[in-house]
Amino acid sequence: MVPLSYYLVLSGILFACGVVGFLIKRNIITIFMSIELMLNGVNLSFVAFAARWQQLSGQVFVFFVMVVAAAEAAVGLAIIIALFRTRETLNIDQVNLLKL
Amino acid sequence: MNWLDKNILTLITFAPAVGAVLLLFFPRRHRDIRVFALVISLLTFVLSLHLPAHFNRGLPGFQFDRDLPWISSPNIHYHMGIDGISMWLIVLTTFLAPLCVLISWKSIDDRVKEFFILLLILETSLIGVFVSLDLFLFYFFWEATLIPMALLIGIYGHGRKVYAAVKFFLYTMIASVFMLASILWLYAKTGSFDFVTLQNAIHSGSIPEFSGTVPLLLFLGFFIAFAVKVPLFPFHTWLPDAHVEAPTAGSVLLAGVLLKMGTYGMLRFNLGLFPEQSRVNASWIVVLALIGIVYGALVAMVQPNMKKLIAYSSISHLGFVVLGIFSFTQAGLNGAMFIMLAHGISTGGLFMLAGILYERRHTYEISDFGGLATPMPTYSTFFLFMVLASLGLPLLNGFVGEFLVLSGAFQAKMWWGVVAATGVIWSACYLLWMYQRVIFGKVKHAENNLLPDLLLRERIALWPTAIMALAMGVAPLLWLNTIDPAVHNVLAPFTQLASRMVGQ
Amino acid sequence: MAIFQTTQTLPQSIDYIRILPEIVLSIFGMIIMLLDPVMDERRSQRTLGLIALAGTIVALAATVYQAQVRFWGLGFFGMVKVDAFSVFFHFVVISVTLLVILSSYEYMEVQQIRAGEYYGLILFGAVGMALMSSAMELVLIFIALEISSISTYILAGFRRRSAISSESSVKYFLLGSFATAFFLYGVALMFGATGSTSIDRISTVLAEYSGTGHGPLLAYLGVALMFVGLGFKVAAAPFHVWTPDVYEGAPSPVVGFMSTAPKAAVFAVLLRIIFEIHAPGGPWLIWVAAALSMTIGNLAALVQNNVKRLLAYSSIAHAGYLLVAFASLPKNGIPAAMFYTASYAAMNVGAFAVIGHFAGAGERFVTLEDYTGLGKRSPVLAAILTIFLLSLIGIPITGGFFAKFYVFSAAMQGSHPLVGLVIIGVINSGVAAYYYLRVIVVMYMREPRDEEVPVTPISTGLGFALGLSLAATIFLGVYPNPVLKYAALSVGLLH
Amino acid sequence: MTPNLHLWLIPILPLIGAAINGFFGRRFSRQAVAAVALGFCGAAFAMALWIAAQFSSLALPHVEVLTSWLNSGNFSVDYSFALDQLSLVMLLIVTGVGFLIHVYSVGYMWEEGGYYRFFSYLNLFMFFMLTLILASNYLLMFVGWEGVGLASYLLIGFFFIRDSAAAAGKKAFIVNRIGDFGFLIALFLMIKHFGSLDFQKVFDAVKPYSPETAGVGFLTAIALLLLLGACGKSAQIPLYVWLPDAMEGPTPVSALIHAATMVTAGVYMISRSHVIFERAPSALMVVAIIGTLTAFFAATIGIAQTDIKKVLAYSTISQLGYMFMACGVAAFSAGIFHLMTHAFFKGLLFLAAGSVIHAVGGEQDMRRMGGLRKKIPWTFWTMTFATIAISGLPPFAGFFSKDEILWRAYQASWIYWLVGVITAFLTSFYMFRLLFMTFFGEYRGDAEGVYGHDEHDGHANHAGSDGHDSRAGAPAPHGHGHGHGGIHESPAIMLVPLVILAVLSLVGGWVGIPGSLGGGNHFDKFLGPVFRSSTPAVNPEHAQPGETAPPEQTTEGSEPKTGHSTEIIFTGISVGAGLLGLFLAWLLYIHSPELPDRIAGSMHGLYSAVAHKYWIDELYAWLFVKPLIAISGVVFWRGIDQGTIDAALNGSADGARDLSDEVRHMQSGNLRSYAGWIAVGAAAMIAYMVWMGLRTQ
Amino acid sequence: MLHLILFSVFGAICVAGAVNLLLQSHPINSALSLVVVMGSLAVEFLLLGAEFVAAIQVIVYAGAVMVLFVFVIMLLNAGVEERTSGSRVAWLLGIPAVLAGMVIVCWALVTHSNAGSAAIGALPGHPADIAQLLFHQFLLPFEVTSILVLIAIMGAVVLAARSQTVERSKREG
Repeated sequence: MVPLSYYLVLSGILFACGVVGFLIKRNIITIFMSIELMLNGVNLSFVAFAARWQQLSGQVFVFFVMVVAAAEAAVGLAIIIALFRTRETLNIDQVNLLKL
Repeated sequence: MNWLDKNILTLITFAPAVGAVLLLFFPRRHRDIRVFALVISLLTFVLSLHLPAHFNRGLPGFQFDRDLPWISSPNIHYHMGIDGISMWLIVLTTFLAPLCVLISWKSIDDRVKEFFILLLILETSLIGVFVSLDLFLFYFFWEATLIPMALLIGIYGHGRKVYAAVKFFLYTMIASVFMLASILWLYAKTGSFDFVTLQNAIHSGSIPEFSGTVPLLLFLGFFIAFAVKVPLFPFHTWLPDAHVEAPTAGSVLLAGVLLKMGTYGMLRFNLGLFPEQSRVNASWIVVLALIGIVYGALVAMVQPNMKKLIAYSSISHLGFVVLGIFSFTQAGLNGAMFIMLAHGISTGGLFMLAGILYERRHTYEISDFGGLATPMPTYSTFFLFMVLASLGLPLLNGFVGEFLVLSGAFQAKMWWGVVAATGVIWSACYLLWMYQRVIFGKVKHAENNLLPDLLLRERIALWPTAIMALAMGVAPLLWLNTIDPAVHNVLAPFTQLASRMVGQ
Repeated sequence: MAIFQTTQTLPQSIDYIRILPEIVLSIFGMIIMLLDPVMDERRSQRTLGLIALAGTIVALAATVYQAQVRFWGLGFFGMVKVDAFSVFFHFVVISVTLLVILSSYEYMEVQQIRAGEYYGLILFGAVGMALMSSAMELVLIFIALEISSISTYILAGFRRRSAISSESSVKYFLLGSFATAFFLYGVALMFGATGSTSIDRISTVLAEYSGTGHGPLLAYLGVALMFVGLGFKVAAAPFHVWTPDVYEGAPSPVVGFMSTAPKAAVFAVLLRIIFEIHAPGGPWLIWVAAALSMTIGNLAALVQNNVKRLLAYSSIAHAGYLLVAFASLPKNGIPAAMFYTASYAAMNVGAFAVIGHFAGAGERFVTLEDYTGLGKRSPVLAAILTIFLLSLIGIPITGGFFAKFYVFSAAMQGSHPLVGLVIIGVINSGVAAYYYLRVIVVMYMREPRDEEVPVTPISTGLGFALGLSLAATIFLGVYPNPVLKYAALSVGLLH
Repeated sequence: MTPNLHLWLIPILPLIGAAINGFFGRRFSRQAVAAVALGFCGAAFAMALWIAAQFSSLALPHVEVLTSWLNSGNFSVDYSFALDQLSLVMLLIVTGVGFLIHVYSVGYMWEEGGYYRFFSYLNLFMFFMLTLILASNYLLMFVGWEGVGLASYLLIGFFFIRDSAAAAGKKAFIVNRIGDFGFLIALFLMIKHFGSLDFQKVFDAVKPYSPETAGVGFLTAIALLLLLGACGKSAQIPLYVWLPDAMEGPTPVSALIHAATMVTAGVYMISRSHVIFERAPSALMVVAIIGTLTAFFAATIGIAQTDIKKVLAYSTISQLGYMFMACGVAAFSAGIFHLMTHAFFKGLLFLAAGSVIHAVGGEQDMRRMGGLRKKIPWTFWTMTFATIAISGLPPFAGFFSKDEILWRAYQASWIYWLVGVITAFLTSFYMFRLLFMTFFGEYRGDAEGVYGHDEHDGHANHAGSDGHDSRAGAPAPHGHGHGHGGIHESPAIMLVPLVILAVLSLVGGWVGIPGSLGGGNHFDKFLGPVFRSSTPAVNPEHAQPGETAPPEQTTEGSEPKTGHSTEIIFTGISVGAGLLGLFLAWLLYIHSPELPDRIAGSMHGLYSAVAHKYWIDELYAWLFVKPLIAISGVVFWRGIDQGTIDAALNGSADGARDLSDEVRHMQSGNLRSYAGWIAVGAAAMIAYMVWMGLRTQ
Repeated sequence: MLHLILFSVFGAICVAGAVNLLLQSHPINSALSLVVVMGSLAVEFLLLGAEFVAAIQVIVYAGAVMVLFVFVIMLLNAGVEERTSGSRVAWLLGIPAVLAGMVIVCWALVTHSNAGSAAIGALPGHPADIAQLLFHQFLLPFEVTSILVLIAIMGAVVLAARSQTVERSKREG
């Protein structure tokens, strides 16, 4: 028996790692990966809570999250490609035409 | 009540707006536009004459009352009605509007259509302010005056017109949001925006939360909005800028009517809704008014610019009005009301005269003139007449109001009256000095030699003001007869208050 | 297990009626997608636009049909709920879509953007937004939110050849996904706190909890995190930072679209969460967010020279005003917020339509300097923009005035009136007048520059769009009663 | 039942004339203008005579209420007119002298531009002056009071092309306004205490009060404030400064307004308010002191003036001082008496001076005159009459009135009397100085130069004024563009009024020959009812003999305290003083004309002070005008308005802009920063909500 | 006990992968770390009984999605991260905020989640049960997902399609 809160803390840590990644990474693709990391953390929470409430809808939710993540990945990478075409960089620090 | 009596206020209020909408679809033929605007404004004036003609001064309360539900939740009514106070302000507005059209006949030759549309919209919103008995409706019109006025200044003005327009707009807008907050509080506690209902609720003490510092804050919320509009020292600095840069018609309506919105508001709402707070706060308000009277006059004296001078003189005159209002005496309030009307006429006339000069010379600097009596004798005569009216010569309109206000103030507190009475000296100083520098002496600038005297159109615009100035001075009873009972009603809570205090 | 105990096995026709507008929009979207490849590129602009327009009109009709009281109720096993509230937001969202399509018409040609995907994305996006307002299940809300978000991510980058457009798209996408993750985490915690993702169920559970005093801390956390996500979508401070950049870079009609329709939908969701779930601690959270949004939005807008950016900051501020209603009592707050949403949608879509028209090919003319003397060069356009700006300031006879008034009025009600928030709000609305006025000032009070900025005549579509949004703005400002009454119906439904 | 006299017509008639001339005069010929002006003014005079004729049959005071003017709460003011002995006297003086001056003006102004304007103003003045006199309440009186100020302003500034004239008009108006300020406050005090401004009601309300001998009560305050008003209008210290400048106006104006009528309004007003003044002994004393001081002070200035009109101006101030002195010692009827005789001889003096000026082509400097006796004999003789009258030599009018004042002054305090006698000496001196310098000796003017210059001016004048609309206003004020040169006598239309006034200067005093000289002092008796009707309720223990006005019996003429012999001695002294002045003037200006310069040289400081009018104008400018303008401009306008309020506003606007710039920089364009902000916001929200959650648990 | 060990081991791998993702400067390494995280998460899912989810995690997530990532990285030829001047806000405000937020959330989860303990396979998520839910109660979201996917396809096509002219000008308007 493992306290479910362990799972929850693990998910929290993963989520936080994702956020940190978003903050410190410069490559846009890596930043995007950090977001995936955050989503994975959330998924773990869903599954853990599903176990806590004995509700399968939590697992279904994970299913939907994954679909969305996949769709996002497709769109996101396309957007990144489009950006790369005009700017020829993947460094987010250089993507700053729009400011102030 | 017949149909006309029921709907007359609506008609008067929206006639100019309808005219403005029709103007939208007019072809851009300037002459037609001008004539049409004139016709509309005259029509409005004629309509507004229905009010004094059928006003029953024996009845207390509001007349020509029209109360229709407009919006169910929040409980907003289309509630209009007038008493002896607002009636004359409406007539003043409709009276000045055709003159504004006339005076702008030739001086506005660019974007003419827009000008007259703005002017007519402005007229509607000004009238709306005075007829509204629903606080929302009042605020609605109150805010609605801002834009046409700001645009008139900003588009058709001169010099630093943008600065002036923005300053005017922001200054008055920011001040009036405090009023909005107060109105909303009142609505929240009573569920009504209706002036009469609110008044009854407050006076009967049926609002439990109306205690502690709340009444004071509400009072101040209203007061700041009005004080800026008046403008009371030290909130006055927008006025000179706005006036100097405004086109003539804008100045006329600004000084003639817009400023009165502030004093009217004080009279109607500060006194009407918060009698106790008014009384408690009267002392410092009066001090500000007194400072305004003297300060405005002294600053007016040293202005090198004619319009600025008149603007500062307005500050001084409006100081009298505030003084009269917060003296809580019958004479003071009557006088305040009378000055509002008289100032509208005489200052309107002065601004028109200044505008006529500007049309010819494109300057308001006093030093650019001098000796105008020689090329422009009729002009000089009108100018003198308006100057005299403005400085309060007996038998002209300025005197009656000033006299009553001073006498009221004197009854309230002697030194108020004494300080304010120095105003009669100052006004003579700045006005006559300006008159001397502009009109008398030899013609200093050669180009002034050839200035044409008044044109027929300009005379038509000026004569009514002159006649009114005289009529108001000689036969003030025509006005005071209806003002007096209304003021009596306004003061009723104060006498009750006083008697209650005595009774305790 | 409980989940298998369902009385119905298949959705009935009434269920489909309850998502009828969405179905209509999807079908039209698909028609466009199917037609796009087979049509000549020149002709497709016009035809596809017309189809999209027809789609929105039919969807509006569907909404009206759906609005009958007999169709009210839950559908699709408690997934969606049709009531006055959802109908109201359906109407707003689809109307905005219609206006945007009308105003995009000309824009597409000028900017040489391929129409097929554009109209398709707008219609599909509208499906998501419409669903959000009727969704009763966080899962569906999440999916719908993603539909609307992803479609707007793409739309923001639609001027592919423009560096700033793709940058705007990337920023929007990354930050949007970032915020979605927060929202999702919030949903997870809410699920953890209540064991359900159904709004009805959550509110029941939380109502039970309110006595025990133990447990809802997770709900608090969930609300906070969900608010991060939703606050981001509505551009509420401190989650507003993306707004100016994205709005500046995105195509103008798209900005008009994404600053109104998704916002309206997300506000609908927020309303459900705040008022239907009785989100614990919600009002106080919103108090801070509202005050911050108003102040930051207005302050930052004061010195902007790019009109799109300026309106972006203004939309932050408006989100703040709107949030004021959320902090109020439901009785007044809900209709106030709904009304504000509607009038904001009308004026903002209109304003961006004008801006988009004026910007010209490649959106070159978007700074204040470009607007100098517009009042002379194109009086009609300037006058229309002026009215929208006045409405944004909150000047009478426009919807903006009434909306603001109503929101502040709502905040003043109740035993603990939000006097402080209202004061912040009214002062802000005074200060805000300055920057809108700057636009009016340059249009009317400055002489045109030497280098003439071309003003093209208004096309029919744009004319319709402007006329409609103008009419809506004025109507809401003069006779708001029917709209308010309808909005007030929702009070009992949510509360 | 008294008949309805339609008193309101008296002021209205000239107003109609003013209106006709003002609106249509531009298109009239000069004759028509003159006819209108004279017609309406004459009609008023005729009406005054008609009223005088049936005066004895009237129940006095005769009040006619026309209609209501003002109404505010319980307070109301009517357009109402009253007639009693006092106003009848004033009425006759004003309409009579006014009419004569109108006639004179027809000739005097013939060559000037703006002819219609002049007569319109003149008639307007008559309207206001008659309103002032006939008013039966203080407010209506104030209307006239301000109105005559307006007319004065207009007429002084008639030659508006000259800056000095325009400035003088403005100065007159403003200084008068200072007085009006006092008047107004007095009115407010009356309203406060009596609730009315009606003479009858106010006086009835005042009557029960006993004199405020101890301290300053409100009656004293009212009296002093009224005095301030009177000082302004009647050019008393400290507000006399406007009158000398007012000589910028055309000479008939000086005669009418600044000698005969308007300036005496102050005296009239004080006499009218005697009920109040009698109950405010300290105020009365102030009146007397001011009068005495002014009389002496102005006379000393008059000695050294060289401008013929300025001399007369200071002499007017001085004579008004006498009248104030009379009022101050409660000898109101004596004051009015002097007012009347002064109207005759001073009006005459001005008209004659105008004739002289007319003759020498606009020259006003007496040093450039001389020897005119032969050339303009009518003028010379009439002027001599007037000079004798003003010098107080019997049997001319001035003698009787001045003598009565001095005698009554002596009864109050010998100091008043002494100063009065010295003043009489000075008056006699400078008046004869004027006469001698102007008419005797050799002509010192540079006739050719003057005329050459004059012709030139005249042409310019014609060029401007020949256009009938007289747009030129008033070109070349004193340049009379006669076709013929040389010093010449004035036309008959100007001389007739001179002669009439000269006769009046001689016989005008005979209506008030005091008992001591065998007369009946009918004038005093005639006015008696007005001034007696309000005897204060004397409280013997409070009344102090030296200061309180003697009770009304004294005005009867029979003196209980001192006998006729004493009075005759004093009469002799004052006549002697007048003769002494005459002698001294003869000595200095006829016998040895080089002497004055030597004396002036030896007393340089004093002479300079006197010649420069004690630098009072400069003092006022330095004390009040300049600081006021400087403070208004530098401190108020630049300092407070622009420097503080506007600067604060603009500053806060700039501050907002700076702040805005700061906020803007949150938007660095860097996505990671944005995420940072979001993270911060999220963390803050989380922390806040957890805190809220824990708190509620 | 086995449960705890398995949880700890794979949890540790998971966190290590996440941290490695952050530390690696080459995106391809980060992507591989993410695959590790996802794989070990799949195990954690299994431990909780969510077999269907775990399977999808491996197939869809670690498989398809990550392949897409790697593919794009290769396509764009992304190299080692440049050490550009970063964002001070992110470092000075963001990181502390994240850490603080994480601590608060974890503390709240531990103390207030009231979650209890679970044995291995606490809630078996059989595909049949999940399908039952998905095609019944969650029918609408499931169908709507198709629109989402449709949009994603459209977006990818629109954005990634090579345009004729690539504007190199930095900033317009």
